Amino acid sequence: MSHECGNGHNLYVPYRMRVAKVTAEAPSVVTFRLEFVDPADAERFDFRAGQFGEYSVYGEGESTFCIASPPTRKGYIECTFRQVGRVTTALADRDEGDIIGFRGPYGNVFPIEQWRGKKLLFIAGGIALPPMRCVIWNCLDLRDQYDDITIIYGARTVADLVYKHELAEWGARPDVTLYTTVDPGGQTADWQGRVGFVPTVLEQAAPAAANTIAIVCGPPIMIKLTMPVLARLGFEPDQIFTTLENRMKCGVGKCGRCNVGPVYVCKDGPVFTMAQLAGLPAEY
Amino acid sequence: MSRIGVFICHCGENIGATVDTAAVAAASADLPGVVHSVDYKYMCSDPGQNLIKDAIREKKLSGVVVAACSPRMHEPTFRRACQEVGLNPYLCEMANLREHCSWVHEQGEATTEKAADLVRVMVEKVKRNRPLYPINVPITKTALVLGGGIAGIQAALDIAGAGHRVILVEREASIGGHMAQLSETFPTLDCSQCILTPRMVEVAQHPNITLYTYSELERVEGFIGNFRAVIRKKARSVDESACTGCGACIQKCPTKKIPSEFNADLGPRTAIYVPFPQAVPNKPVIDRDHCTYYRTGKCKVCEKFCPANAIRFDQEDLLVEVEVGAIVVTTGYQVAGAAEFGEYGYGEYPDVITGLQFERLASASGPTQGVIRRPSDGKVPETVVFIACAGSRDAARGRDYCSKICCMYTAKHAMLYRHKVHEGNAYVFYMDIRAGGKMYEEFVRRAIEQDRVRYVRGRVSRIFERDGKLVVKGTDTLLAGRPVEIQADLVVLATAMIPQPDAETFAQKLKISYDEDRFLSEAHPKLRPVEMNTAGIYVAGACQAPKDIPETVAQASGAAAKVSGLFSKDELSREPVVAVVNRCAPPDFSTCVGCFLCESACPYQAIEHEEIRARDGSAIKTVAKVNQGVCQGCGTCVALCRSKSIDLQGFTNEQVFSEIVIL
Amino acid sequence: MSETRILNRAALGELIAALTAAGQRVLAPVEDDGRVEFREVTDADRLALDYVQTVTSAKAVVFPRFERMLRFAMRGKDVTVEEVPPASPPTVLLGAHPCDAASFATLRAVFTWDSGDAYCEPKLAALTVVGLSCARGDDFCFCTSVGGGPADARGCDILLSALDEKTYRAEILTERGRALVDLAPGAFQPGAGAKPRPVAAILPRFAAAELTEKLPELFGDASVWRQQSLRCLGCGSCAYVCPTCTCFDIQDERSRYDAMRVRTWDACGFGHFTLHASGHNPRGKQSERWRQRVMHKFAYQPARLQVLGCVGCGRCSRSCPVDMNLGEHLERLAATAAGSE
Amino acid sequence: MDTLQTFASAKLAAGEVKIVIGYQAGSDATRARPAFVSDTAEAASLIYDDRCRQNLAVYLLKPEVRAAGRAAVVCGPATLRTLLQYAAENRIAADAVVAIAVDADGTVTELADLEAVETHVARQPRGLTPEQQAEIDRIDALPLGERWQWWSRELGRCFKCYACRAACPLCYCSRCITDVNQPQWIPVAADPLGNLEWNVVRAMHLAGRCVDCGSCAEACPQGIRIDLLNRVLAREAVVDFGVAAGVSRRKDYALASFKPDDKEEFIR
Repeated sequence: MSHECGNGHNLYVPYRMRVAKVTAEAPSVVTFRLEFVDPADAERFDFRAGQFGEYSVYGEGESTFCIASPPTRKGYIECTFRQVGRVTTALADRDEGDIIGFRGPYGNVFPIEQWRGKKLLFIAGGIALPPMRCVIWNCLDLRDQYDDITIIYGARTVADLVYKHELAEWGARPDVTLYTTVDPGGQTADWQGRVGFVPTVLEQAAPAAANTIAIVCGPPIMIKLTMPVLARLGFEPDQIFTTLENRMKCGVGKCGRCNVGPVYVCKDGPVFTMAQLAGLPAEY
Repeated sequence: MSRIGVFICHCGENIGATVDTAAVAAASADLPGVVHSVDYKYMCSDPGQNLIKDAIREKKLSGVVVAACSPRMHEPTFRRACQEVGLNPYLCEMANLREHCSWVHEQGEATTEKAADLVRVMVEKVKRNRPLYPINVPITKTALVLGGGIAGIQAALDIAGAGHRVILVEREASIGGHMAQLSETFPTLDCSQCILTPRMVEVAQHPNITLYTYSELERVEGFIGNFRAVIRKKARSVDESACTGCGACIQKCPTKKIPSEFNADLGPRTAIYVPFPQAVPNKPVIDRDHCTYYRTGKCKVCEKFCPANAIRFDQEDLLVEVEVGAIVVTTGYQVAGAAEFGEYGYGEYPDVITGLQFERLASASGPTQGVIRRPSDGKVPETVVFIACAGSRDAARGRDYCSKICCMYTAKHAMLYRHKVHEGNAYVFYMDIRAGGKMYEEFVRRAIEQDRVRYVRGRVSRIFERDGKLVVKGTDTLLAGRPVEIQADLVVLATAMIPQPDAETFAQKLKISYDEDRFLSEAHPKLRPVEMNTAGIYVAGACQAPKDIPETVAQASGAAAKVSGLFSKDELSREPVVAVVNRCAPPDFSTCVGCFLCESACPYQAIEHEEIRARDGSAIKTVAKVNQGVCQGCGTCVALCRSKSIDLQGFTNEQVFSEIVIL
Repeated sequence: MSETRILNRAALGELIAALTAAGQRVLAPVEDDGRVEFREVTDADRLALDYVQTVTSAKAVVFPRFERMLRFAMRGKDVTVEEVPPASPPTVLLGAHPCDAASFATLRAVFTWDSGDAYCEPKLAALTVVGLSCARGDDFCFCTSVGGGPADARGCDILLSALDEKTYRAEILTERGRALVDLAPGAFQPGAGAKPRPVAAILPRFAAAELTEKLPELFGDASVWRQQSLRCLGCGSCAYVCPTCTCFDIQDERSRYDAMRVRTWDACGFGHFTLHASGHNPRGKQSERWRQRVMHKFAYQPARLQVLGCVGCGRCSRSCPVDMNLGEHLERLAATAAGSE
Repeated sequence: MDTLQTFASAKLAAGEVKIVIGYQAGSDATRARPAFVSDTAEAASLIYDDRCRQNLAVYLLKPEVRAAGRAAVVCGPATLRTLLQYAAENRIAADAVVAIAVDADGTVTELADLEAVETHVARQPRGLTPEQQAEIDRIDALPLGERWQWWSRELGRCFKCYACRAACPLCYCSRCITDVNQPQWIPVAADPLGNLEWNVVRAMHLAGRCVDCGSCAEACPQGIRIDLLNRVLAREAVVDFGVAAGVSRRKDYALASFKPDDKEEFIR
C-alpha cells in the first residue's frame, strides 16, 4: 500500500520529485513544493495529515520530515526544513526544476475525522509549525466540519517565524483566531503580534477546554511548559495531540532507532496523544 | 539554493588560442547549480566586469566563478566588482585557466576538457562558499624594539620620528652594540663612534622613546597590534635617577682587573663600571659576579665615595609590563670564539686575536689608544697575518654560510695597520674576495694596490710559535699549491659572525622561527625581508643574517617603515581567511574536545583556550579558540584536528573535499 | 515431514561438490588463524565441524555488513535512479548450529513485518540451512534459556546429528531440505542409524517467556541498568557478531558521476545512534542504550513480532572486550524481576 | 593481592576516593572484567593477574564513571602511560586520580599524583618486548607486495564496528571522524577502501600518541592486529622524532612540533 514506491515492491526506491517552488521562510529554513516527475506516481500517491517521508538528495542521503501540505491539496506535496546537516544542506542547495527523491508516506495520522464538530486549538513553536500546518490547512479546507479554530504560534524572533504570508492570511480570516508571538527581545519595531513565550500567551488566551482538541508541537522546553497550562485550562491528556520527531533511517520499523519504549515512532506514531505518551518512557 | 554564474575569459589569445572557451562555457552551463555561463575576450576589462555585475543583478547570482588568469592577478578585481553590486566578495572565486591550463598545455580537446574540469571544481567550491567579512583588530601604537645596537637605534629613531611611541630594550648596560666597538668603518674609514654616538644620544633624549638598558625580555604574549610584554630590568645596584654619572665609584672600585667586554677582553674594567666612556645612559652598573661586596659581604667602597648616594646593594630585578602593537627584533650577533680555532692557536698564543679585538687595538678609545700593539708584550708588530673565513664557509664546523663582512673588514684592518705602521708587512690569507657593494671593490683594490697589503689566496693549515714569532703555514693555491710560511708578530682571525648564544631560546620566547644556523627567519627571503612569520614582529640586523652596517641600517629603516605603516591606521583590517573552531548544538556546544594539540602545532600561537559556560555560568568545558588577529590561515591546525573541529574559512574541509569528489 | 538418512563424514566432499556443481554457494565453518568462521567452500578439506561457535554469526548471508541498494547516475543536471539487484545466489549454509538456524526466523520477522524488504527476502528465499547439533557448548551458550537447544531443529531444512566419529544422521525437515538431498543423492545413505551421540548439556538459566513478561516493570529501575552497563564501552562488538541484531543505517556515497545508497550495520549501543540534529539524544547514557538492547530483544520484539531477538549463541559475551556476559545479565534480571514481586 | 585490596579499601574508607576502578574475576578462568568498587567490602573482590589486560584509564573519561567522584585506578604499565598522555592532552587534572600501580612482579604502589606517575613510569623498562619486536620484524621483512597482502587480509575482516575506537583510551573525540559526513572523510562501506581508510586514519590519529596498551586488538571481534600498526608508528615516532607517548605530562606531540633537524625524508 502506502510504501509501494517506484517499481511497486522495493520501498527504498524513492519517487522522483521535481522542485516546483522554493520559498525562503526564515534564516536557513526553506519550503519546497514538490511535484511527481511521473504522473503515474502522482495518481497512485495518497497520504493523510500527520504523515512523514524520507526526502533525499541523490548522493547525499535521506532526511526525515513531515509532509507540510494538506492532503486536500492534490498534485504536490510540500516540506519545510531547516538546514542543519549534510542532507538538508544539499536539499537547500536545490533550485526550482531540480529532481530530488521522496519515499513515504509513513506513520500514523491525526484523527481529524474524529475531531468533527469540535473546537481545535493549535499550539506551535519555531520550526515545529510545519507538521501542524498540514493539519491546519486540512481542517481549514474542510472548515465547516469544525467549530472554532485557534492558532497560537511563537518563535524566538520575528525572522524565525515561518509561513509569514500564511500567518497573515490566517490572521485575516474571520473564522480563525490567531495569536503570533515572539520571545522577549525577538520583536522588531513594526511587530504587530505579541511578545512573550507561548505558554504565557496560551494562558492569556485561555481557550476553553470543553469539546476542544489541542494539537501541540514545539521544542521540548515549550512542550514541557505548555502542558501545565493546558492542564490548568482543563485539558485532559487524551484531548492533546502531538507529533514526535525521533531520529529515523528506514521509516518502516526496521532500522532500530525510533523506539520509545515498545513503541515504534515510525509505525505507531509520529502522532500521539499526551495520554499515550504518559504511558511511555521519556525516550523522545 | 545555488545560483552560480560562470564567466570564461579568453585573456585575449592567452587562453582563447588554446582553450575552446565557448565549449567550456557551454559545458559549465549544464552543471548543477549554474544558472549563467558566458565567455568573453577580456573579463578584467570594464565591459567584462559589467557582464559579471549585470548577471549578478539580473540572475540573482549567489556565487561567481571567473575562469581566467591567476587569482594573484585579478581576484581583487573581480571580488571588488561583485561587491559593487552587493554580492559578498568572498562568494567570488577564480579558476585559473591560464597558468594552470592554457599556458602549460597544447591546444586540443584534452586542454579544453581540463579547463572545463577546473571550472567544475570551482563551481562546487563556490556552492559552499559563505559570505565572509574582514576582521578588524585594534592597534596599540607603541613599538617594542629588542636590542640597542645600530639596528635597534635606527629602527627606534625612525619609528619615534614618525610620531609613534617606542620602547627600546637593551641587555647590556649601554646601547651602542658592536658598532660602538669598531674603530673605522669600511669603505669610507669614517670613525664609527663619531657617527654612532650622536644617534645614541638622540635615542636617550627622544620624547617618544623609553629606554630600558640592562634589561631583557622576560615573556611576550598577544598578537599583532596587541602584544603584552614583560621586561626584566636587571638590578644595576645603582639608582639611575640619583646617579649623576660622575665616575667616582669607578675610580675607587678596588676590583680593577676584570676583562673588559667592550675592549674584547684586551683591557681591564672595574666591578662597578660603565662599558665605555660614551655610554648611554652614562650610569654605572655593579657586576655582582665580580664585586667584592657581593662575593664576600665586605667592601662597599663605591657606596662610601658616591657623592649622590646612588648605590643600592639591595636593589632587585624589576618586572615591567608593557603593551605594544609591534615588535622589532634587532638582537645582533656574536663572533665565533676561542674554542673553535685550536689549529690557529687562538687562546693558546696571546698574539692570535679576533677581528673584533683588532678593532679595539686600532680604536683611539681602545686599550692602546689606537696604537697597534700586540697583546703579549705590547710591541708594535712588524708582520701581521690576517686570516679571512675563520669559521665561515666551513662545512667541517657545521657553518656553511659566508659571514659577508669579513672580506671588507679584513681589507680595512690591513689598511689601518699599514697606515699606522708604515714599515709593517700585512698579509691576508683568503678564499675569495667578496666585495659586492658600493665602493667596496675599490676599497679592496686600494688595500692591495695603494697600501700594498699582500693577499695570498689559500688556507692556513697551522700556526705555531718559534723563536718569539708566530709561524703561519699555509698554501698558496694561486701558485699551484706552493707552501707558504710567514713569520708573523700578530695574527688576526676574521672570525665568523654567529647568532647570539641564546638566539634559540629567545626565538622560542617570541615564538618566531629560526634557521638551522639559528639566525632568525624572515617571512619571505625576497618579498618580506623585514617581517617575521608571526604577524606584528619585524626583524633587522645581524640577528637575521650576517650583514654590514649600511645593510643593517637599511633593514632597520625598512622594519620601521613597516611598523609605521601598521601604526598609520587605528584598526588592522585582515583577510577573513582564518581558522575557526566549530560550534554545534548543546550539550556538546563544539565538537572540539580540548586536547589542545593544535596549540602546539600552531606556528603563530593563535590557539587560545575558551571556556564554554552554561546559562547559569557554570563551566561546561574548555575548547580551543582561534585568535583571529593572530591566525595567518595556514591550516596546520585544520590538518591536525582529529575530530575535524577546526575549519579554515574560505577553504573549509567540505569545500576542498567537494572539489576533489567532483573531479 | 521428517525423513532420516545417513551422511558419512567422508561423503561431505561429495556433497559440497554436488551442491557447487548444481550452482549452490556453500558456506560452512572453516578454521582460519585459530578462528572458526563461515566461509565459502568448494571442498571438505577445511571444514571445522567440531567447533563450539563461530566468532561472527551467519547473519551476513541474508543481511550483509553493507549492501548497495540504489545507484544514482548523474549527468549534468539530470539524475537517474537504478535499483541495485540484491545479490541472492542460491546458498547452502552447511554445519550451522541450531542457534544460527533459529536466528533466521528473527531476521525474517524483522525484515518482513508490515512491509517487505527487497534485499533481505530474496536471500532468505535462496537459503537452505543444513544444521548441525552441538556436541559441545561452553559457559557462554544459553540457547536453552531462550527456547532453543543444542539439537533444536527449528530453522533447519536438514539437521545433522553425530552418530559416531564418522557418521551423521540427517533429518530432512523441509521441502527445501528434500530438494537439497536430491541434488546430491549419492552423499546420503538410507537409514536412521542408532541413537545419536549425546549433545551438549546447556542448562537453562532463566525462562525467556517470564523475562519478557517481567522486563517492562524493570524499565524504570535505572540502578539495575547502570550497574550492569557501567563497564560497557558502547563498542558495538556485540551487535556486529550477533545473529539477530538488525539495526542498520542508510547512507549515500558519491563520486563525480555516480552515487550509491548503501545500507550498513549499525548498533543501538553507539552514542550517536539516536542523536538528533538538535543535539538532543533520547538515549544519551550508555545505561539507557544497554537497556534498549535488552528490552528490544527480550520485550519489544517478542511483543510486536512474536520472536525473541536472541538465540542464546553467546557470541556477544565471547566477543565483549569488557566481559559483559549477556546470559549472566539476563539471569540477574530474571531474578530481580522475580524478587520484585 | 592483599595489598591491592587493602589499598583500595583504605582509600575508600578514608574518603580519598569515591570509586576504585579495578578488575574482578570474569566469566571464566581466562577473563577478568572491569570493576567499579565504591564500598570497602567490595574491595575484597579486586584482582590483578595476567587476565587484567584491559586499559582501565578509558573509564576516567566516561561521564557515568566521572559522576561517581574522584577515582583510584588499578594500573598496569600501559594504564600509567595513559594517565600521563591524558594529562598532556588536557583530559585529566594532576590530582584527579590516584593510580594504584601494579608492577610486573606484583608490587603495588600508590601514586597519589601525576608527578609520582611520571617518576614511576620513568623507572620502568621501556620499548618493545623481544616477542613484540620479532613480530614487527617478521612483517617488516616481508617484500612490499606480500606485506600489502598481509595487511589487506587483516583489514579485509574489519566490519567497522569501531570496537577498537571504543576500547582505545586515546580515541576520546566526542565526534569521531567516522561520524563526520560533511565531508564524508571515511567511506561508509565496510569494503576494502573503506576499511583501509578507517584503519589507516585511526593509526595516523594515534601516531605519536598511542601508549601501546593493546586494547584495540583485544577488543576487535575480528581479531585484527591493529595494534601492530600503532606499534610500528610509535616506534617511528621514537626513532625519527625522539618522542614517546605516555612518558611525560607535558605536551610533546611528535606530529605537532617543528624542529630544523626534523627528518623529512618522505619529501626528498
